[in-house]
Amino acid sequence: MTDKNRLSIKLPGLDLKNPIIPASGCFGFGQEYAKYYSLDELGSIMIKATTENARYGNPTPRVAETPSGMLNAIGLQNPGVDVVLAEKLTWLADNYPTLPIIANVAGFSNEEYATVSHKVSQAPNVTAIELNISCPNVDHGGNGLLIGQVPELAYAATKSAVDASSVPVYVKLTPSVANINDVAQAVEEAGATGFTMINTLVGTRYDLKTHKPIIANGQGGMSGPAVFPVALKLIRQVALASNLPIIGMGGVTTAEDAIEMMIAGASAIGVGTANFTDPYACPNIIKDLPGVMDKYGIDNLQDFVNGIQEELRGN
Amino acid sequence: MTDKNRLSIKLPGLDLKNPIIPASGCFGFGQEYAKYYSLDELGSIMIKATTENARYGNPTPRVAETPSGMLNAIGLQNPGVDVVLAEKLTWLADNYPTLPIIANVAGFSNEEYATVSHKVSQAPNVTAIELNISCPNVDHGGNGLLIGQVPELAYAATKSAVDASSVPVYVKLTPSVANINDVAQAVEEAGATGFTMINTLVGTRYDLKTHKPIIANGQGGMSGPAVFPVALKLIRQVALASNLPIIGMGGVTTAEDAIEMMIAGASAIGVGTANFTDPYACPNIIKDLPGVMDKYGIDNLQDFVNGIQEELRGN
Amino acid sequence: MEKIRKEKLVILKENLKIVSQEQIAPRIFEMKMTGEMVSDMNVPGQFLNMKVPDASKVLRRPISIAEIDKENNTCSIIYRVEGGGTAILSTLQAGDEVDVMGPQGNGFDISMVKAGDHVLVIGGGIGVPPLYQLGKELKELGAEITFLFGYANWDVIIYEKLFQGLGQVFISTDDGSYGVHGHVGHLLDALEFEPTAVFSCGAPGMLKAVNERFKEHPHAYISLESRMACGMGACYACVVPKIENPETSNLRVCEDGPVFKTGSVVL
Amino acid sequence: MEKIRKEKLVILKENLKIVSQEQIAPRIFEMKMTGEMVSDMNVPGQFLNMKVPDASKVLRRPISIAEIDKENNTCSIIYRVEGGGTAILSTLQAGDEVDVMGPQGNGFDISMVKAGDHVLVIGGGIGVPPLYQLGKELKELGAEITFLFGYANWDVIIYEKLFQGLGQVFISTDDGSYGVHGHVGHLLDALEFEPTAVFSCGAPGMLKAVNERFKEHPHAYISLESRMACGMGACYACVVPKIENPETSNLRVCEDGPVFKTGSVVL
Ligand SMILES: Cc1cc2nc3c(=O)[nH]c(=O)nc-3n(C[C@H](O)[C@H](O)[C@H](O)COP(=O)(O)OP(=O)(O)OC[C@H]3O[C@@H](n4cnc5c(N)ncnc54)[C@H](O)[C@@H]3O)c2cc1C
Ligand SMILES: Cc1cc2nc3c(=O)[nH]c(=O)nc-3n(C[C@H](O)[C@H](O)[C@H](O)COP(=O)(O)OP(=O)(O)OC[C@H]3O[C@@H](n4cnc5c(N)ncnc54)[C@H](O)[C@@H]3O)c2cc1C
Ligand SMILES: Cc1cc2nc3c(=O)[nH]c(=O)nc-3n(C[C@H](O)[C@H](O)[C@H](O)COP(=O)(O)O)c2cc1C
Ligand SMILES: Cc1cc2nc3c(=O)[nH]c(=O)nc-3n(C[C@H](O)[C@H](O)[C@H](O)COP(=O)(O)O)c2cc1C
Ligand code: FES
Ligand code: FES
Repeated sequence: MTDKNRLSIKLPGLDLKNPIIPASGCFGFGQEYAKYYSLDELGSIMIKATTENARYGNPTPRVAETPSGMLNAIGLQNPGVDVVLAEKLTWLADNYPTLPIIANVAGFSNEEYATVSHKVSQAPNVTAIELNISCPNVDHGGNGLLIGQVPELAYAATKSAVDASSVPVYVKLTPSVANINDVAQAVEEAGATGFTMINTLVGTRYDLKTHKPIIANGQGGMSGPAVFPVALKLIRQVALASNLPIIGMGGVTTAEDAIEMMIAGASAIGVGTANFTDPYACPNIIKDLPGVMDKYGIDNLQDFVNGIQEELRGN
Repeated sequence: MTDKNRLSIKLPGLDLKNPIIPASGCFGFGQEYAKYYSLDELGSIMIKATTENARYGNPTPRVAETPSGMLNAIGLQNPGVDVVLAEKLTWLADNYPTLPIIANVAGFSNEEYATVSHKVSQAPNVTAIELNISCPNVDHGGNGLLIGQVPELAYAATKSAVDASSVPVYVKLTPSVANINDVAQAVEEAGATGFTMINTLVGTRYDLKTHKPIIANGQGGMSGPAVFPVALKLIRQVALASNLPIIGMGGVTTAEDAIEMMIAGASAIGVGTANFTDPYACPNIIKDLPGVMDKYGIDNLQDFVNGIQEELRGN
Repeated sequence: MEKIRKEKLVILKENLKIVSQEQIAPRIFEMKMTGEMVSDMNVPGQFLNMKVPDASKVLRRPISIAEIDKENNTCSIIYRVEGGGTAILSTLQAGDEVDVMGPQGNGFDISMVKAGDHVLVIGGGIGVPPLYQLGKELKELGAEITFLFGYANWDVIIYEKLFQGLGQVFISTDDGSYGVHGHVGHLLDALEFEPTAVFSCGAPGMLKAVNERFKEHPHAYISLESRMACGMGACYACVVPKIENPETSNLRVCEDGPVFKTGSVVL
Repeated sequence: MEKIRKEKLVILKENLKIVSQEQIAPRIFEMKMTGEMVSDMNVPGQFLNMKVPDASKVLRRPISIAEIDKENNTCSIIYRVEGGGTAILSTLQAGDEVDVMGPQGNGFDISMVKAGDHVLVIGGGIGVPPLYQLGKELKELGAEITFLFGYANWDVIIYEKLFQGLGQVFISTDDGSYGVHGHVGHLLDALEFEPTAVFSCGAPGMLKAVNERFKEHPHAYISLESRMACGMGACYACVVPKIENPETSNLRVCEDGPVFKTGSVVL
């Protein structure tokens, strides 16, 4: 029960003491949560999306509540990759030198994906990149579609990042497609190391008094427990079609949820919205995992994941 | 407050005393709910999907619960169009002669869509068809995609139904697409009278003990309050692109929800999953509407809907 | 509180008031409720469809009626905490209200039972509760009752004394901690009389065995479980294949069941 | 109950116990709570981020601290039922526990206030609650206080007598049912002294007016509202543009505010 190795998970670039990773955008760059608990309790951190230059983000309100979920349209606010390197990642390296960081890279062109991936992958504590080609809250080239919705665009963006990065690149997939494997396959062909999924669904809410959307941006990305079944479905679908590892996310709130997502095909687990409901969500899940594993006869998480992967992928 | 006209809504083929319509598959053919209240309280009923021949449906379990929602994979169980005509629609006509019925038509080929649409539109109480090209629980031609995900297929199915039907055809759209307006446009070009939306999202849940999906079918359609924001987003998107009327559905549980969906762009409202949580969901919403309208300064629902439509469509 | 009276004056949904709630075994609770609905509970083996007071849970929980007390206008259920819904139900207390649909479904048909008949009642685990009300009514009819109950272990045996007051009780436990070591099939194998009627409720494996053994029996009944959505016949979530044309026709557990004649459905 | 102590021994999340809950005006409730967290409440104008005990609501509700009673180790909030979350909070009763993050944010800076200073406190509607604790502390510092409060109508005026015990209170109501007919701007227009400090909390329109009028004042503060997700600085949901470079830089209401100096942010 107290054997730490029971929870450890190994993925390309990621040597995780446990599979629980705060999801990008829900944990800033870690500093605020470090007031609540030691970040060394975590498997890793997916830091806030980083772009080449600083981004102000969208007008407010940026969030709204939905049944068992929420909407957000933060709009990739971040101080830009140079400040992220100089301040945020340095702070993490100084305070948590052994904690592997997954840098979420966003961009508006293949060049930007390449530049940011290259720069951020130089940070000593960044051991993997999460390539965000699926943020629903920013417009890419004004075509109304996300890069992550079009296999050709997804291929190009991934290729740019993979070529520029010195660490493995996991590509973040959007659920807003007819067939996710079209994009997954393109991303795999472009050299991605793995997938992270799912990014948010898209939804909106209206104010009954003003008739205006509650979110200034008009709509936002939907996350939280409500999307959990959709995440499970898509993770399984990709796991059956590709051999690349998947970091799963979307609505995970409890240790049971994390195990269920591993059954679907995930090797590690991102936790987003749950941090807002309870700032201790991640350490609580980590604390509860051994008991849940005991209940379901899971001795060792890596073995469990390997077993499921073998069944799904027949290898 | 007791003025019934406050709630009435007129749509092609549908003269509704109020906008509340039980959604297809969540209300059978009405008989069971008639034990709970008089179906004449309703605006209309969208009866269970009907195919040419009787369908057994999927193996069980067919449902699972999700956070603020549920999954189903009923698999279009129905007794076939001839029995539906002879027994179900006749029972409705005998007991509720003035209640307009919306017949949900499903099929596996354009011929089947045409045959069923033709036959069912002959029933005196069927005043509109809801063409189900978006059921996630049955495979169409084994291509892994639904008809409703492919504009060309959607066009052909709609055209077949429109040509064969003697009543207006509303086409039911699936949320599982990258850009819903590609399909909406095709459906409009094929002669649809309007849209109903949204059909279910797709999700799954796993049993932690057996590692098997809880639903025998492997996955199911997700509905209930969880999907409400997604429905609002897609309804608004289609309302901005097309002038055809929309019957909105997806997670509506309260009179406030119904008004919010009208703000998004719906002219009438389908209520599905809420019937399971509370068999009186529909009459309760109808009863609560006048009070909610008072609260938000809505005098008359038809005027309210017209006003919003004008704003959205600029006509 | 909404309710509607059909011609037969049946209340289909009501906020019942909880009279008591007690833990009677590990994870197993007995909840006693009162309301007008009790007056419509006239058949053993029907169930209640309980709303979980939690906005994130949209489906109701079907639970069998374990006891009907017309005199005090109460009914009881006995349920095991399995997941989140039953866990929340178990936190309710006397005085709280709970939103209930029911009495739902067709119960056990005991119309053919006469005084002196020797009937067999077979139950397993958390399938035992509805058999208590059944036993009470069978005894009132003057039947001699043999109960065969299979449990996981001694801890989870419920109402043993009460059942002993109704007839002869044989118990098996999977771990041998009480009664015969093994499952209820072992008790069934040792059966030495030809029952005039058979009533059964429990795990799928047990029901299969009972269904097989009493396939041809004119008065043998099994009570099934199934995942439900509407719980009242409208959605076809809960179906079980009919023995005739199992590929093309089925019955709804919630409305056509949960009690079926042996040999009528495919298990 | 989780909590962690920073170097400064701050409790950041705790299940507070409800001491009392009372409706003090139509739809307006006062909830008094106790817990270790109270010992960290040292600045007026901070807020608590309250978990709604409902599984379908994933976001917390930020509510200002209205009163801190160190002696009895209690704190109070005063809130209006707006939607589903506050409606549920209003059903909690003495003895219940409520999951609270806080004390959160930067409160009002009163470090420069000296005895004899004449300070101005401006509040509107449900923005008034945090001004009560502020008023108490200003009075303790020996300041002379003028309160200007704008309300919708007489019904929703809260704590009037209590505020009168702290200083001079002027009230306006939108419908003229009490005090001056009109909004708080009318009271502000009639102001006849030069306040040494200004503190304000209320509706956006009012704050805009205060911000404008006291833009250059060295000790004028406004407390903002914003839709929040994390409520502790990590998600950038709640931002407000900085006055310098409003297109490119912003501040977080939850962590950098909710109290800001006038002239520092774009309203
Ligand atoms: C006709 C009938 C009578 C029943 N009588 C009893 C009884 O007397 N005592 C008792 O303890 N249990 C009984 N059950 C089983 C009981 O309904 C489930 O244990 C309960 O629904 C589980 O809910 P949960 O929230 O704890 O579990 P969860 O797993 O959280 O439930 C999730 C969903 O699955 C459904 N579900 C899970 N397990 C079952 C199951 N075994 N059968 C049907 N639906 C299930 C739930 O209803 C819910 O919709 C009966 C079931 C049926 C169909
Ligand atoms: C720093 C701060 C202090 C506050 N202090 C008080 C106070 O002392 N008394 C009081 O009555 N109210 C106060 N409010 C407003 C209060 O937070 C909202 O009225 C409350 O969150 C509404 O929740 P609901 O569930 O009733 O409404 P719902 O509309 O159901 O809430 C849905 C979502 O919107 C958010 N939301 C809705 N209205 C607001 C709002 N005005 N501000 C921020 N978020 C909102 C909710 O937090 C929730 O996430 C304060 C807000 C902030 C930001
Ligand atoms: C407030 C907020 C901000 C987010 N920002 C980002 C982001 O910057 N980059 C990204 O890839 N995903 C972002 N996401 C998506 C999450 O990382 C995650 O994929 C999604 O929320 C689903 O997980 P959850 O249900 O656990 O929240 C954001 C989500 C939320 C709620
Ligand atoms: C059990 C169940 C069965 C359904 N069957 C059908 C169907 O036969 N035809 C159809 O078009 N939609 C069907 N649907 C989808 C609903 O009509 C509706 O579009 C969807 O559930 C969203 O609405 P809701 O969230 O109010 O349930 C079904 C939904 C459920 C839950
Ligand atoms: S649960 Fe709906 S028909 Fe049985
Ligand atoms: S609410 Fe998250 S930063 Fe303020």
